Order: sequence, then C-alpha cells, then structure tokens
Amino acid sequence: MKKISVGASVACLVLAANVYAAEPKDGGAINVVVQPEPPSLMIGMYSNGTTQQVGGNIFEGLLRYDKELNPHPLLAKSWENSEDGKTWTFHLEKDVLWHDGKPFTSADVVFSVDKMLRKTNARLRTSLEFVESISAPDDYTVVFKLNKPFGPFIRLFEVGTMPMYPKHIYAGTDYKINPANQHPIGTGPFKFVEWKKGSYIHLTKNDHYHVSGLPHINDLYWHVIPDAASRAVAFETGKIDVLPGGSVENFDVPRLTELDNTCVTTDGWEFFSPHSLLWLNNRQGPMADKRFRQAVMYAMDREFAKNVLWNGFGKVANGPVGSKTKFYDKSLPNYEYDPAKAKKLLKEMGYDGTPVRLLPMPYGETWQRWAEVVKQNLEEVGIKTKMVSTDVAGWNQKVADWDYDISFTYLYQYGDPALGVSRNYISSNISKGSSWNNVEGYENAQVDKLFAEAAVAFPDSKRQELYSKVQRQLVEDVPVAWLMELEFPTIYNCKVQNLIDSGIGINDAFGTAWIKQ
Amino acid sequence: MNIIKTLSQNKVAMVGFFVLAIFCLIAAFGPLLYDGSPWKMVQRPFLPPFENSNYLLGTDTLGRDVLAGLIYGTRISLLVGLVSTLIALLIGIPLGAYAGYFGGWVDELLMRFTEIFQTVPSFALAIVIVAIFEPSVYSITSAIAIVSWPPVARLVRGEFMSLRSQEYVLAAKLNGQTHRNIIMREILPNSLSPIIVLASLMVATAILLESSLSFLGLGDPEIMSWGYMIGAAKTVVRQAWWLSFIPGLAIALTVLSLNLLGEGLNEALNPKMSGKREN
Amino acid sequence: MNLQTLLYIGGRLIKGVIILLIIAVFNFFLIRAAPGDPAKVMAGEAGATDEVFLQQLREQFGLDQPLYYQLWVYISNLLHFDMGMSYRQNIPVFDLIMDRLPATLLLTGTAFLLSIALGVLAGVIASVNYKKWVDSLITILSLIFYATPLFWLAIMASLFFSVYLGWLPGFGMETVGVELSGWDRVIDIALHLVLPATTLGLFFTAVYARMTRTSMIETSRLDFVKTAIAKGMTPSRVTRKHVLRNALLPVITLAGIQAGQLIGGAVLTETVFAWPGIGRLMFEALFQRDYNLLLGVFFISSAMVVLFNLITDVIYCVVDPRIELSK
Amino acid sequence: MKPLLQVEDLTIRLPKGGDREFAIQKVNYNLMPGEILCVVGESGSGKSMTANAIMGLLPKTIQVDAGTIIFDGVDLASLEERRARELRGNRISMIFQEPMTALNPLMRVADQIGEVFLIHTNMNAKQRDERALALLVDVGLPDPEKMMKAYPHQLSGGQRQRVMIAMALALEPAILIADEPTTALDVTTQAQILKLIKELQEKHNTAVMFITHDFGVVAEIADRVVVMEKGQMVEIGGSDDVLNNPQHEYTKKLIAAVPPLVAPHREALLEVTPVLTVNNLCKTYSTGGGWFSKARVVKAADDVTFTLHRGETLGLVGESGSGKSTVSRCVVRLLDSDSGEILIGEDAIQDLNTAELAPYRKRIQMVFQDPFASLNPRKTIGQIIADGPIAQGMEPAKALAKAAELLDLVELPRAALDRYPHEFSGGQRQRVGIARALAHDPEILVADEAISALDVSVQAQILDLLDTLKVRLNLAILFVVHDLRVAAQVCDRVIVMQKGKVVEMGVTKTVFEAPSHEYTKSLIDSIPGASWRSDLPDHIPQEGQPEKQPAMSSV
Repeated sequence: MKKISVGASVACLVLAANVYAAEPKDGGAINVVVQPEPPSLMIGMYSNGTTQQVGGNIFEGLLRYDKELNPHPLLAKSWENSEDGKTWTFHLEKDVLWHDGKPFTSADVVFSVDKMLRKTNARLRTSLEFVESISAPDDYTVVFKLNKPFGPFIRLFEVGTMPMYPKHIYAGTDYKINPANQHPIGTGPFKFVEWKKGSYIHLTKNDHYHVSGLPHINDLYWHVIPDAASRAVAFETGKIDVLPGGSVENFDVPRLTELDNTCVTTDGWEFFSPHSLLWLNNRQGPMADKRFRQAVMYAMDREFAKNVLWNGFGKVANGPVGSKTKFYDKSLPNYEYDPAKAKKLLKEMGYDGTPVRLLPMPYGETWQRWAEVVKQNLEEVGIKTKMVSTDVAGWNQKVADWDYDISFTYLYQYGDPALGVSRNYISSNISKGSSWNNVEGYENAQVDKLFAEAAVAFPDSKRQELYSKVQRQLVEDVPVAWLMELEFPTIYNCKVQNLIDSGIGINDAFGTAWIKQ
Repeated sequence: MNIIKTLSQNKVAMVGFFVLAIFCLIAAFGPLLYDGSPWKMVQRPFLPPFENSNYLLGTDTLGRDVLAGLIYGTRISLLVGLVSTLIALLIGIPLGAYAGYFGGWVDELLMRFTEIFQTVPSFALAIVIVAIFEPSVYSITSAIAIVSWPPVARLVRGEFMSLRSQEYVLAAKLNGQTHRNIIMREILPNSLSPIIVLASLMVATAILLESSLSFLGLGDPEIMSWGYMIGAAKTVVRQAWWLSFIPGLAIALTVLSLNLLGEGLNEALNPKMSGKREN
Repeated sequence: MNLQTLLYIGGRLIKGVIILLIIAVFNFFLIRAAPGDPAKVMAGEAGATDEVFLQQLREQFGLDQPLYYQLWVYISNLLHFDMGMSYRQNIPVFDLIMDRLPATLLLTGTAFLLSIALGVLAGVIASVNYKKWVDSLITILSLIFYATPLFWLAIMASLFFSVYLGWLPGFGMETVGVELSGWDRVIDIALHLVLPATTLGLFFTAVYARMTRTSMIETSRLDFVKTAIAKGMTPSRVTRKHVLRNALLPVITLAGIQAGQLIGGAVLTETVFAWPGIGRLMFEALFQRDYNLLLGVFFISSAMVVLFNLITDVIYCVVDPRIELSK
Repeated sequence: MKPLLQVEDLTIRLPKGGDREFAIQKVNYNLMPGEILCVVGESGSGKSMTANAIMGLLPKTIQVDAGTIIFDGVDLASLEERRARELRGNRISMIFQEPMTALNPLMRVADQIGEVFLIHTNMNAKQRDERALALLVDVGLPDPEKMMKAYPHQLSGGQRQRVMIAMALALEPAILIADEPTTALDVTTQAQILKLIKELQEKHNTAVMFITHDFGVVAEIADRVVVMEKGQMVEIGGSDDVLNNPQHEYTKKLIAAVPPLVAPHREALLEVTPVLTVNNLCKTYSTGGGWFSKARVVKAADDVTFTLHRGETLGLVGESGSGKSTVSRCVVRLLDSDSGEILIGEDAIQDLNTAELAPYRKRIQMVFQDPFASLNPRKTIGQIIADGPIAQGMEPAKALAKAAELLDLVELPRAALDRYPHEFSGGQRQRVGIARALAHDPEILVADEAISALDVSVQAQILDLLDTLKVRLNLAILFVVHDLRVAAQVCDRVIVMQKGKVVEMGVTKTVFEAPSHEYTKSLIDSIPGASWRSDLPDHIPQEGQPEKQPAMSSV
C-alpha cells in the first residue's frame, strides 16, 4: 500500500492561499446577494447554482479542492488508494459535530452516499455505478470498493456533488419533504438561522466548527434582490459586500469594478469551468450537415461577444474540454471568425436558406443580447435565423423534447471530462426528456468508445492520450458549436479578505473569509 | 356641434394631435426613408447621442443604431396600441350593446362574464397570457386586448341602457324597426362619442402595457420596440442613461399626446364635460 | 346596519364566491395551457436529470393524474381552503402567500391612501381654480405622471434618491443584519417604503386628480349649489360642504376598482424595488411553472378584488343615503 | 310708500356668440313691500336674469353691463361680494324650479335649514334645530320631527319645495324670489304651494318676486305683473289690467294662447266606429328585488277599460303617477300589459310578437313629449320621417317623396328634409315628430304629453295643427295630458285617472262643469287662475302667427 496523497489541514490550505494577507480578525457580518432565490438549501438534492452557494456553507463534503483541483482534507483528514486503483479508504476527522450537536461518523457517510444521494442526486447516481460497495469498518473509516479504476472518482467528494447528510434526521424518512429541509442541519462553518422568503437568508457562525479558529465571520446574510439594477445599487450603497459571479448583469461589471475599495476576481469557478455552447440539433435540417455546423463556427464573432458581452472575461472555447479542466489538449485547432469561409461552406453544401430557429438562454440580459449577436452573425453569412423567445420552463421543455434547431446552453465540467464532458457527446446519453444530456443527438461509435475507455483508463497518462484523440475528433465534427469558457467575476468589498480559496469559490468561501476592520 | 371645429379650437388637443400625427408618419414611412437595420451592430457600443452624425442618437449595448431602433419601435408600439384597442372594441361594444339593449338575463349573463375578467388583476393576467402563449406581437396584442375590453363593455352597456328608453328609439320601435337596426342605426351612432374618447385613452394604456411587458422581458424578440429598448437598457441605465431615456421619452410623448387628444375629444363631444365613468 | 343590508352583503359574498370558483377553473386551464412541464423545470434547475427523477417529481405533484382529476382535486381542496403545496418550495401555498401578502398590502395600501389624498386634494385645487394657471399646471402634471411608464419612473427614482443622493434605501423592505425593534423598525420600514409607495402612488394620484377635477366641476353646476350660494355662503364653504361630498361619489367607485387591482398590479414596482410582495411571487411562480402557487396568488388577488368591490359598495351606501344596498 | 327694491336701466350682456347681444336690456321696475310681483315670459325671455343678478347667481361669463339694483340704499349690482353675501339668504332669499335637485342629496333636511342660521346668526346647534323644526311646522309639513332627520330623496316634490320655502323664510327676509317654484309640480301640489306662499307672504309681509311662464299662476297670486320678451320689458302693470286688458301685442298673444277653462260645445260624432278598445288593462311595476330584498309593487294600470272612436279625441288626464302614460305605452305595445286586452279594430294585439305586430304598427302611431329627445340627432329630418315606411317595405325614393309631402302637411319647408334636428326649434321638431307618426297613415295617434314641453304660444300652434290633421285625416287621437286647460279645449271626451284607476270618464263639457268624482273636483279646483278667462266663449286661440323659419341655432 502506498499513500497517494496525505491531507494537510485546511488551515494550511488557508495559509497557502494568502500568505501575504494580514492576521485574520474574528467577527463582523457579510452581506451577499443570492440570485435567483434558491428553491431550497438542500445541496445535493437541488443542484441550482444558488442552492450550492448557500448550502455549501452549511453542509460539507469529505474533501475540498483548490484552484488546480487538487483534493484537500475536510471531513476526511486523509485517504489512500490501492495499487489497482479500485479501493479507496477515507479516514474521517474525529469530534466533528452536526449543528444539532450529534457527532458525525462514518455511518453518516455510508447513509448519505449509499442511501440518500443515490436517490436524490441524479448526477452523482451515474458515477456511483462504478462503486461496488461502501463500508464503514469503524466509526471513522469509510471504504469504497469500485468495480473499475474510475479515474475521476477522487473528484466526486466536493460538497455540491457528495454532501454529508445527518443520518439521524433523514434515515427512514421521505427525503424530499423532510421538515429538516426547511431548517438544514450540516457540519459546515455556518448554521441556518432563518429564511425570510423573497427577502433574505440568515446564517450564523458555527461555534463548534471542527476546524479550530474558523469561521471568522459571525453572521452571513444572503439577500434576494430580483432586479439586476437594484442589485448593483445595493452594492454601491454598501448594503451588499459580495456579488457572486453572474449576480449582476455583465454590463454593470466594469462600472462596479471601478468603484474604489472594490475588488474583483474570476477565481473560484475552476471546478465547474462553465463551458458555453450552441446545441445544434444534428437530427434535422441543415444542422445535420457537418459543413453547416462548421459554417456556424466560422460565422460567429466570438471575440466580439467576449469583449462586448463579457467585458473580456473568459476565453473563446475551441473544443469540448475547458482549458482549466483535466486532460485539456492545448494543441487543438481553432475556428477563427471568418464569414467568407462560412459562406463558402454553405455554398458547398448547397444551403437552400431554410430558416433555423435560435433558442436563447432565458438567464437574463447578457444571454439575450448574445443571442441577438449570434442571430446577426448568422444572418450576415446568409443563414436565415428566427429567434424563439421563451422562459426557463419553455426552454427546458423545448430542449428536452429536441424541439429546437440551435440553442444556447452552458455546462459545468466538474474538473474531469468523464464527469462533465462525455455526458454531452456519447450516444448512450441520448434520451428524450432531459435537457442536460446529449440533446444534440450526435452519434459516433468511435467517440463513444474513446470516452468509455478514457474514463476507466489508468493511470492518467493513458487517459490524456485517449482524451486528446476524442477532442480532435469532436472538433472536426462540430456536434455542437462551442462558444466560450465563461468566467464569472466575483465582485466584493475589499474589506472582505481571503474570500475565494477553493475551486468552487463562493460555494464554500465563507468558512475561511474574514473582515479587515 | 361640429366636432372637428370645436377640437381645432382646443390648442392643447391640437398639440397632442400633431405630435401624434408626426409619430404616425414616422411609423408609416420612417423605415422606408431611414435605411439601416435596428439590429445591425454598426458602431462601438454605448456611443453617446450627438457625437457621431451618422448615428445621431448614439448606439446601444451592442453598438446598434438607437435612432433606427426608435423608428422601427414607433411602428410596432403604435400598431400594438391600435390593434389591441380595436380588438378590445370589437369584443366590448357588441357585449355591452346586447347587455344594455336587451337587459334582463342577457344583461345578467354578459355582465357576470365581464365581471370575471374585471376580477382577475389585469396586468397579472396579461403577463400570464403572454408568458403562456410565448411572447410575440400576436400574443402581446391579444393579451392587451383581453385585459382591456371590460371597461368598453361597461361603458357601452351604460350608454345603451340610458339611450334605449330615449323617445327616438321608442319611435323606431313603433316604426317596426328590427332590433339590429335599432342597435346599429339608432343607438350606436349616438353612443359613439364616449367610446371614441375611451378608445383614445385605451391606445395610450395599451402602449404603456406593451412597454411594461417588454420591460419584464416579455417582448417579441424578433421585433424592435420601445419597451424592448428600455428593457434592454435597464441594466445599463447607470452608464448609458440615454438608452432608456430616449425610448422612455418617446412612450411618454405618445401617451401624453393621446391623452391630450382624448381630453380634447371629450370636451368637444360632450360639452357639459360629462365625464362618463364605468360602472 | 339593518338585516336587509346584511342579507345583501351575504348575497354579494355568495355571488363573489361563485365568481371566484369560475375564475379558479378558468385560471386552472389557462395555466395548464402553458408549455413547460413543471417537473422538467425543476429538473432543469437541478442540473443533470433523468426519467426516474422526473417521474418522482410528477408523482409528487400529482401531475401524472389526468387533467380533469387534477382540476377536481384542486377545486375540492380549494373549497376546504387548501391551495395545495408549492411545487418548487415544498411549502403550503397559503403560507407562502400569507408570508408575502402583508408586504404587498403595506406597499399598495400606502400608495393607495397616498394617491387618494394627494389626488383628491390636487383635483379640488384644480377645480377651484378652474381654467386658471394652477388648474392647467395640475392638469399637465397629472397628465405627465399618467403618461410616464411606471417602471421607468421607479428606476429613475431609485437612481436619484438612493444612489446619487443616498437619502433613501433603494431596495428591500427593511435593513437586514441590524436587529431593529419597536419604533426603530417602524421608521426603518417607513423609509424603505417611501420610494416604492411614491412611484406606485404617483400614477394613481394623477388618475384621481383628473377624476376629482372633472367631478367637482360637474357638481358645481348642479342646482343645490345655487341654493347654497343663495343662502349667502362663502365660496369655500360651498365647496367643502356641498360640492366636495357629492363630487367624491364617482371617485369612491373608481377607488374601489383600483384598490382591488392594486394587489396584483404592483409587480413592476415590487420587481424594481425588490419588495417582497405577492406580485413578484406570482411572477416567479409563473416562470417556474409552480402551478399551485400561481393559481393561489391569482385566487387570493381575485378574492381581494371581490372583497374591495363589496367594501366600496358598502362605503358608497354609507356616504350616499340615496343608495340602498338591497338595490 | 317707498319701494323695497328698485331695478333701474338694468342691462346684462350675454357672452359673444349668443343668439342675442343682451340677456336683458334697460329693465326698470320696483318691488313694493308686501306685494307679489310676477315676472312673466317665455323661455329665453330673460325673466330670471334680474333675480340671478340679485342673488349673485349669474354665470362667470355673464356680467351686469349697466344699471342698478337698489336695495336699502345699496346697489346690489355693484356691491362687493362679502357684503352681498350677508344679504343673501338673510334679507333676500330665493327658491328654485326643481325641488328634486335644489336640495343637497347628501345632507339631512335639518342641517340644510340649520345652515342658514349657522351662516347668518350665532345660534348654537340646539337653537338651530328648534328654529328649523318650527319652520317645518310653519310650512305645514307632516310629522316635522321625522322630516328633520329625513334626506331629500325621501320627500315628495311638494314636500321638498316646502323645505325650500322653509329655508328661504328662515330669517324672515324682506324679499323672497321664487323662480318658477311650482312649474315642476302637479296641479294639486301647485295649488297648495301657491297657497302657502301667499299665506306666508301675508303673515310676514314679505315682498315676493315671482317668476313664471304660466298666466294661470299669475292670475292666481300676482298683485302686479312685469312681462318680458327677449330681454325687453314690454309691459308692466296691475295684474287685472295686464291680464284682462293687455296693451302690448306680445302680451296679448301670450294671454290669447292660454286655453280658457271652459270646454267649448262639441258636436257628438255622427257614426261611432271603435278603432281602439281597451278592456281591463292591468300593468304593475315591481322595482328593486335583489336576491334577498323583496320588490315593491306599483299598480300603474288597474283594470282600465275604454274605447276610442274614429275621428274622436279622447283625453287621458291625471297627475304624474296616475298611470296615464303607462296606459298609452301599453296601447302602442311599447310596454307589455300584464292582463286585459287591447283591440285595434277587431283584432287583439296585446299578445302578438314583433313579427305579427308589424302590420298593426302602421295603424297606431305615437307623438312623444320631448321634442329634443324624440328625434335621432344623427339623422336628417328626411331619414327620420322616411325610416318608418322603409322599414315597412316602401322603397326609399318613394318614402322620401312622401316625407316631403308630410312636411307640407305639418307646415314645415321642404328644405328641412336634409337638415338635422338640432337646427330646429322645439315647436318645429314637434311638427317633425307628428310627420313621422303620420308617415304610416295611421288610424290612431297617441299624443303623449305632446305639447307640455312647449311654450304656450307654440302649444297653441301645435294643438291647432293636431286639430286640423284630425279633421283632415279623420284620425282618432288618444291625448295624454296633465294640463286640464288644454284637455278642456281639444278633447271630445276625457278619462280621469288616479293611481292607475279610471275614476271618471265622460264628455269633456260634462266632466268639467259637473265633475262627479271627488278627485276630479279637486283637480279642477286646483287649476291656477280658474276664475280668470273662464267666461270667454268658444274662443279657440288663432292669433298666434306661425313661428319664424328654422333658426340655425338650437333653442
């Protein structure tokens, strides 16, 4: 047996994150915007962005991940993997208490992963198929046995993916309607106080937090402010200290960042590295033709979009895997903005001017504007485009039922192609009714094969090779039109120190943050 | 009582009339005379007004010509306003006429029906309708019409109730005129003036409604409208106030002039300025 | 109040309930006509999903049942004052609404009273100075406020007073984070109330001003005003004692109609000022296809309208002895 | 004795664009203490102008141009507003024509009377109520305590007028101005009010300026008379002189136009062919009646039976609420009767539906009361007249030709054909109304108060016209009327109705000379100036020269 990694303590991680910073001070309250108001704080049950943001400070996973996505200890103080990569053993922190005072043990882990999450977390369910058994030899040890050496397994322990639930509260109940969902109990640095619907969520310091000296903050308020302009106003008037990424319209970002005593960072999204793309419905119309799909790539001025709509944040995507995600291949070719080439391709394929419907993403101004830009781009190379307008509900419906031609979307990559990328291209993942699988209907046996092998290949060098192959193939076929690797700048009052120190940013930020008086 | 004459003597109303006329001309011929699509990105974003002579009113968040947008917007705003009002009248007048003329259970029935539409909060209803049938000029127009016909029905009903017992109507009955004739030729022409007044105000309200809907993001994405422009600019109002100011001004002007005209009509049509009130 | 009056009110209430039920059915179908399956919306929000998950949700919401059955369930629940559970938040709709209703009532109520007071005052002043410059000023002003889009006014107001001047809070209903109680809290809320209430109120102020003016001018031409003058009264007394009271009758009617509409009509204001009211609740429910919640909000606000209409009639008959409620 | 009020060379200018320059011009008269001065004139004669000037009721647009109104040595015309107010309702007070609208509907009677004291005295609430109560007793209102708390709408017209009088006399003014105070009242009520005014006037020795258009009333109460015509004062004098020996042409014409209260002898019809028979007609109205309240029921027609013969004029007289109009409207099937039968010739029409009724519509037609409301303002006279025949299937061209002839018949210029109603005066419109009715060549004409909205001189002309037409076309006329003077002149037989019942029916002369029913008696006794002009024989007014050609402004 050899240890693959031994966890330093979280405290070390903190220090590592800001050696330059002054000595942390305790006390104070931080006001954060939460937009939109989450349906629930039950992270892992609801994977809405804002559920993660708030819930991530109440609940915890076994591990944390830094900005390079390396695992660090949290509820598990150390772990090891067997030679064949099939057995993972985790050693839990002792004397960790739930917010209700009950001790946290391996039983909770087994229950959470094996019982509750299998039922409630659809995304994790697919990954858990590699897990043969979960056992707890003693109160502070948990052993996962895999049927294959599933490469990305070590990245499953982030709080949003695999949060720990208190067994003594959920065991034997209907998880979805358990009253505790309204008053969540976790092990995290903050305890739930109250949720004034439509107004704010109030969390307070967990005095018995298992990491000594943390958290520094006394109170945490998440404000619901539905109107983007008002959110900006709130920040300017000092009512709000932190604007999580995407909570103000991009058009406001430059102005806000120029305000004095205002800090901005794009860190804290590495784990998700949101990848925006256009779903091209490969099944029907011109989109069925590879040349058309390539033409779309050439027709779009993605630099313009990046500069005008995203204030230069982010990076034009040139393939299925984000540059911050593992196994990204730098050597991929890129589709430059080249209308002439697009026109040529269209001519070749003999595009007859059949109009295509463009479905924008109903997530606010920026996306609407972006759709308008793309529409304009496409029309300029002669692709007749009709903008379909719709709300979140309609959008999900249309995409899930494949009732679209071109549709905006963006997908999280969860640090590893096997977790966040393959799901969007493998033919086994074509199933009507979900808006987050291979909805473009791209089928390529070779791609399927490559992804399948890569997921369980061992060690990483082998995986890299396979993933490079599949990336090339996809870039050639253009099953979807990749737009940008999005970066959501987090804007905050500079008095807030050490805000972002993990790969999931805001989602578990406040345990380590502190306020400079 | 020559309406045109009385009206033309009312300066305020005339101002309204001319402003409106100008907007109508823009709506009719603007797009033909002014080339340039309102969607094309022509200049750097956020170009302020009166800086570049080619784009007099500056450019929007994507560098699109605001003036072009304004011109195309005029067309759609007026169109939505007029058409929806027209539809509302087409629903409201017959209903009100029948209810008021026949009275009795017909009245009871029709008025209960109207009451239902008056009970549901109208703006909320409009929002739901548009959202449900997906934002498009059609859904927006019909939604506005659906929420704005009840006042018409009530007004017309009231008029008919008071007019049906007028002696010239009785005379028509004695002449053996058909109900249809009496409604169409005896009563309706005499109840037109308050309807005209109401209609002019309804167009104004409709334009406001349209902009409110677009502001909430329920506009037709294929069409450049004033409401859309404000909605799109609301997030950048801080750094580019003119983007929401200009279309906002356009709306206010149109609505204002419509109201002035309405007031004028009201005074011209019923000199005792008998402010007709619904129910 | 005599028995007949009570009976009348009873009758009106019964009628109201019937109307409300019809509306409930109407809304039920209207909303079901919307594309977008609530299960899918929630699934969508919940990131990756699969059929199993969707099916779970559908069963949970009873969406797997045939439509007529769903309607039946809904209506029968409604008759037991049960509006069902919110799909998205797993909380009884009624609680959610009651959570938000006070805020809305506070906002709209204030705006309402404000607008009546100001509007009537302005209207009276205008009518007293009929065709003088004051009159024209008030008329023009009210026309302008009547013409400016409400949301636009709201944005401008919050920009100016909250950002540039920093006089008033620009969003929310109370300062969060600081625990206030007693008068401090009242004052705090009052401060938050100023901007939304005024912007919402201004529009209606304009409406009432115009209405009152017209009504005053008409009334002042009636015979009994002559009588009053012939008694040798001062013009001001004539206006106060004789013209005003009679002129207010139509205003009351209008006010009644709007009092009802205000409840559901504050969506714009609530959105711009982040006011936690039911207008916004409805808006959110709509986009989340939270059928039960949406229906609930509609039902409540419609009920409000019915209620307010009734109240208006009662007030009307109190003010005007000629009206007997039984008619 | 020195006059209480002196009107000297009073001239009041009308705003530009009026139909004449002055409302009144160079009016001179005095009002003596304790006298009743009647100011008589037709509508638009400016008879109320002086009064309004005194009370400060002139519209802002109309101002006193020249002349003075001297009262106690001060000129009311130029008196500053504040001082004038002290006089109003105190030394000089006024009552108006419309008791229905002259009281504030939202104020209790007591308060409205009390207000007078509140303004002019410093009585406390209690004293005010006591005085108010006393006044209500004075004006002879039943159950005064209850009246105090009553709202105007709970009072009858006569009672309201009494309240007005109480209010006016509250401070025992030197002058009481009464502007047509009885015009809107029924004849019996009118008699009572006139009596009341006279009593009180004598009791308090008040000077009364009584404005009216009705010479009957003048004859009843006037000491002296001023006659106004188009803003000019044409005659002034003691009532006897003016009434029985008028000097000015206009006065003569007016007086001549007043129908004498004696029914002329009329030849009985040679052969009697019933054209309209009404048997046991009943009609009840139920007002109110919501879900829970029960409706109140009014019997508007209670077992009414009569027959109308060809060539005959049958008068249907009674006060408002007597049901005469209801009967007339049932007869033409504008209202559906509850029971009883209505026969035109031999055919019962009460149950026919619209289609079946059509042929009978031609045979029975109606002339309406209000010349302004009875013509569709949006149609030309031609259309109005021709519509009927067209609806009955005559082709338009022919119908229009016929309309032209009818205009001749009613003595209107053919030019009127494509003019609109608002271009004509009341009398002319009524002619059009008649032409419309005749367009069907009916056998029966129902005239529903056809002349009561017109000035006396015009009345006379319309009555003439009807009479001529009756003879020429051998019509049967059912003449619904409240004015017994008129009834006496034009009717062969009269039916007297009260509360829906027929109380008396018979040959006009008999009914008027020897009324058998109490109610009939009281009606006849109530006619103002009954004694005056009761001796002129068979004098049917003829002098009234036809009205001048269509004035281009609506009168």
